[in-house]
Amino acid sequence: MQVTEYKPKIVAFCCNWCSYAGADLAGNNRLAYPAEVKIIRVPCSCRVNPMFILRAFQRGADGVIICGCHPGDCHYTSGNYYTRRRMALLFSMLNYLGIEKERTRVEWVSAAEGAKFAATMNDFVQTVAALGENKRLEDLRCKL
Amino acid sequence: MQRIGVFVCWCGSNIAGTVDVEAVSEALKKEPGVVFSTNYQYMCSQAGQDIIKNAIAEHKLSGIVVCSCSPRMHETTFRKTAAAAGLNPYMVEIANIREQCSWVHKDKLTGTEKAIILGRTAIAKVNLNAPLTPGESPVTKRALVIGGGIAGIQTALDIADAGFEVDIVEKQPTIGGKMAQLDKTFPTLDCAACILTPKMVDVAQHEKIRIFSYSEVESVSGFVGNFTVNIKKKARYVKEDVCTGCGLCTEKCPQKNVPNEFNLGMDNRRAIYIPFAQAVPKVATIDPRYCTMLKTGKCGVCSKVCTAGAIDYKAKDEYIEEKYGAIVVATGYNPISMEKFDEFAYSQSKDVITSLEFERLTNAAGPTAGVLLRPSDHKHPKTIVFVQCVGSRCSGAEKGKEYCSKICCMYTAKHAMLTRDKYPDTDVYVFYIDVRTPGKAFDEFYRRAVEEYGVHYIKGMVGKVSPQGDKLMVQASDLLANKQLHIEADLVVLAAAIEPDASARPLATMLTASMDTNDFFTEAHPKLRPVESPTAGVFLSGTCQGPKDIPETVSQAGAAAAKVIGLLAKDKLTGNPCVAHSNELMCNGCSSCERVCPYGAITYEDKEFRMPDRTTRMRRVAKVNEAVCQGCGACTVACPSGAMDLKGFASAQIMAEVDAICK
Amino acid sequence: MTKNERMKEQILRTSGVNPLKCMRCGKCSGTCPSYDEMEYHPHQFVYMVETGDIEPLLASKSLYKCLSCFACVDRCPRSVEPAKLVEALRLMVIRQQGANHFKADDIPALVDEEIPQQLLVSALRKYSK
Amino acid sequence: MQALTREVLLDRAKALFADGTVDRAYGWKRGEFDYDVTPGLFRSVEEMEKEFVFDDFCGANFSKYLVEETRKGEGKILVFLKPCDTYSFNQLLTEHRFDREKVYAVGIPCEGMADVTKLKAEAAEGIRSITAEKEGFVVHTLYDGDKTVPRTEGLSERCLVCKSKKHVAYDELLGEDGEVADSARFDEVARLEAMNADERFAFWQRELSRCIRCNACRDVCPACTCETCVFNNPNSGVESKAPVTSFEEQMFHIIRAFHVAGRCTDCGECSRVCPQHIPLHLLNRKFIKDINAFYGEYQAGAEVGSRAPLVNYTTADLEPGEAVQRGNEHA
Repeated sequence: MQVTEYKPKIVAFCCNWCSYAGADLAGNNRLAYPAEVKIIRVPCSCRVNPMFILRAFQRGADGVIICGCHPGDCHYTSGNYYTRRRMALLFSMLNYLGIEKERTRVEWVSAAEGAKFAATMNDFVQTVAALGENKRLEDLRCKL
Repeated sequence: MQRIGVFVCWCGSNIAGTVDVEAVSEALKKEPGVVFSTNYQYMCSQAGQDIIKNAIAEHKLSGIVVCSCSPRMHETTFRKTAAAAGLNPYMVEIANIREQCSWVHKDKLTGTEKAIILGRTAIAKVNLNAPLTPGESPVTKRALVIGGGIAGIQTALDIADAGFEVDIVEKQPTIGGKMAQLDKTFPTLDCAACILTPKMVDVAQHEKIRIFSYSEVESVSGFVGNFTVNIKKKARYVKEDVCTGCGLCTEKCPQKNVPNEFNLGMDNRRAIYIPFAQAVPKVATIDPRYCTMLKTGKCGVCSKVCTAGAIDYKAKDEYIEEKYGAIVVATGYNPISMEKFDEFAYSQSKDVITSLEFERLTNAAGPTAGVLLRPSDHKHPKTIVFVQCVGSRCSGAEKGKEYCSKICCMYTAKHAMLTRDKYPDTDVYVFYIDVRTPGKAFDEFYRRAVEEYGVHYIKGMVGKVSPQGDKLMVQASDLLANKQLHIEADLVVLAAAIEPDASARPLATMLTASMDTNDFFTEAHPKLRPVESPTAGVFLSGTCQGPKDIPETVSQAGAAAAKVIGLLAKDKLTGNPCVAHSNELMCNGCSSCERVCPYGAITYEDKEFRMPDRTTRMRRVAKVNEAVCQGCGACTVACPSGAMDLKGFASAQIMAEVDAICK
Repeated sequence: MTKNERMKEQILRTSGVNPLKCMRCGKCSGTCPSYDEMEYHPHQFVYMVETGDIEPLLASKSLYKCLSCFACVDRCPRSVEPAKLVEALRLMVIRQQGANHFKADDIPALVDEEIPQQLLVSALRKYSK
Repeated sequence: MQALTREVLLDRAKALFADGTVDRAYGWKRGEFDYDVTPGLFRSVEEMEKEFVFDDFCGANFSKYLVEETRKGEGKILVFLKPCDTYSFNQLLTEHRFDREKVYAVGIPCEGMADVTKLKAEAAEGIRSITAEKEGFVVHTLYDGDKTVPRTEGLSERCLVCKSKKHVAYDELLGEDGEVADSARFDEVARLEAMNADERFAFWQRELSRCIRCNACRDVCPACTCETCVFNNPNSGVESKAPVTSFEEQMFHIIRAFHVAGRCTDCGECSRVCPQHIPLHLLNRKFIKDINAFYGEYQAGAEVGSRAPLVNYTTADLEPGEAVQRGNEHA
């Protein structure tokens, strides 16, 4: 078997108005972050159903991060407040079930925070890489 | 099964430099549904778009994926391209392989690999796309301008001149804003009042403009074209339509010791007052914090002297609800508090003042009738020290503001020049870090201050001001001479940084408009859409968006007005078709979605369903008002049964993306 | 890496100061009470460290004219903290000499109502490793 | 021993049938064994006289059945509600799941219901019957005679930590109403929280891997009344019917718990009916405990029309990162 450097799979959900724009700004400013991060654009962080997160883990993602506008700045006024509650409860539950809590994260990144986006992703990838592969939620059948 | 075309853009070398575009288009050919895949130097160019159009026709494409720059950049472009070739524009998906791939990764192998995955993800999504048609909503042909300074005035006049109704909400008793407090304007030195007050009169007399002075916005609901705004008209205890503005009450009021905010507290006004002679509307206002009658029920002098009978001590705050198609924010700025800058002795000496206070001291309508006198002893100052960048260009929020306040260099040059002009026996020092004069005739103006008027410009910063007797000892560095200077000054003028008005933050929340870390409103695009907020239907005018001088403010005000006119000229707005949609067969009618909807777009109705056993049954189901729904998707997660889904961002689509990434 | 670059590196590390934050306003020098006593002034300290011109600073008496009053640190609009550079430079001199001229244990003997306590603190900053 | 006897309930039901208030009734129905009570719909007094029971084995909560049953016919349905059942009843009303006008609810006091599994475990085989007596539960066996189990040992876990003996909804009340109790129901959750992640993971693997995916937990759950359950919906992405994989350990119960979070009244029916004895209520209670800790005390179903915590927010809510930390502080 070929030994390759372990590279975590990271799914990042970014809201269209702030965080996706923040990711674009990171690109505009050429602020590097690992290629392991793949972004899914959603209109608002509140579009992220906990099922999507579980789905990602089931399919072999090693970390899932949700980025939205800062509380109070949501393009839709209150979307990220719901996200905050949903994810607080979901993450606490995953932790309760013994899933490493470092694999999930919510970060507020505004359209102006390209640097924060890149820094967040660098940090998150590092954290997840240190944990190694997600074995606890991955469904190996999905690898077939 | 879809017939998908994949178009990989090189973006010159922007993408092709880090991503092997050939390999990407080859690899994506093998993805399910893909029948055509190619790459080209600039997909957004006419030639690139033609490739897409031709491919749509030739290969009978039902969906396309463009691997290019951010969808925030060219999604609209490619949607139009698709539409022009007869394909539903919502059958287009963009894989962002520039901002989120080639620009952030250096290694070509890594970049190519990621670009393929991003392409695959977009293909997975487009496989589940469905053609969408946007709905339409009507436009209320009236605009609201929040703030009645020069920015708001200019925007309102321009919109009204185009024939649309405009309301101005101003929290002060009069419109005019900061410009009304200024003496002269740089670089032409025309008198601020002379150019502003005619505009104020125009506003007052314009048949399309209503002024809600002494009023504030209480709440905002709705969306572009259909805002509903609740405006609070604070009780001014004077009937606006009856008061003639004669001013007799303001002379007779026995409560004389009210700090006059128009003169920044450098003199006093009465409890009933008209802020200044050219106020619009020119009506008196009773300040309830000081009025003896309102506080104790005893006095009533103003009521006795008012021959028009305009005084009404029983007045209450009034609330007005009005509909608007567009909202312009023009909330302006304030100088920052000087409290944190102890070293300049602002709170210790009356003779250390801010530049705005200096404006009032030199203004003919100011507390000294335009004669430059020290606030402490009313003597002519012989030595004046101007300090620039006080609180601007600081690192960290606790020290001041990180940005350059932009206007200080020019107004300080103006103050220095005018002082030397009127009082040639005065020594004037300006301590600067840099003198920033980009603007038409700006540098010439500054040079005149130095060369013709003999203002001493010293490169260096004042370290300390200490009051000694009736003098102010100024200790500063002269960097070019490499000396420390000790100047005995009579007056020190601080060019205080400017910050957005405190009302801006809560207003931004009401409007769901975004702000930067300094509380300046964010523009939809810093270069291409500088007068629009990212929130549709909300526009920005003046210093609420960033520091700017009067000419810039006026041009931005005009630009905002042009955008508003463009919006109000439409009878109908085409909506965003990516809205929520409830599957009635699965809906529980549980109201969870309604509770999280920020727009009140969801209602319920009892609907009859035919059951498999041919009986019918009534059930409560959710209905989405597509014109009101903005497509955030909060309801889709709140819905326990999964009946609620979002068009364009359907759960199945997002899960397909997740799968494609994790594959 | 040249000798100057090495010294600069060390100064930046021990002081925690980033001279690139300086916008050259000169407020540190405008505020300095020992300005006239110094050959090199606070803003020059920052600039010379930035350009790696360290040796003249180490040799200058200016190092010991700084009262460690920290007015420059307090008032710097850019949070550059020039006095911390001065301290780092002094420390470098002492380390090169390899001697500790003043220890905390020496202080109790020196406490005197006439001497401002800040002077002792300042002396400790100047003369101890 | 319950405070009210079968006869009191039956008499009341007879009267309600007789005066035309109701034309059918939900009640507990005799099963194969006397401890094997099932929920039943009675259409006449005669049916009730024959098969209606009320004793210490009547755990079933009828609230959920009202969703379907109220849609049929015009008449009112009589339902007996124990205090904990009334919370589910209210929660369903909050969610507009049935027409209150079609129901006649009779609140009855509850002294706690037996855990049949626990009692059966007391006697290995040959159980003839189990009865509730003054001294406790008596297990009558073929070979070993009678075995008495103290009441506190034979009660269901959910009854031992009963959250409320107060009815929050009824048309009429038989017997005495109780109080909301100061319950120790979160102790077990706290014990799990105190473990490290690996121990917790091992615990849940051990429990959830036993799941045979009979769907009983879902089918009995009064919060699970969706017109189409996501697990049955081929478009939901999580459709699955049979226990084929690790899906049960990994996804099914998490999704289910999240779906009912903020709406679960902690009635404990899921654990009661689980044939594999998985302590499913510990998932739901974790959510309830977190909600109480993060967003203030909230009891689903305590009042009709209350806003569930997941469709609500305050601007000062804690961040998800903090929540994980706080959720671990087993206060």
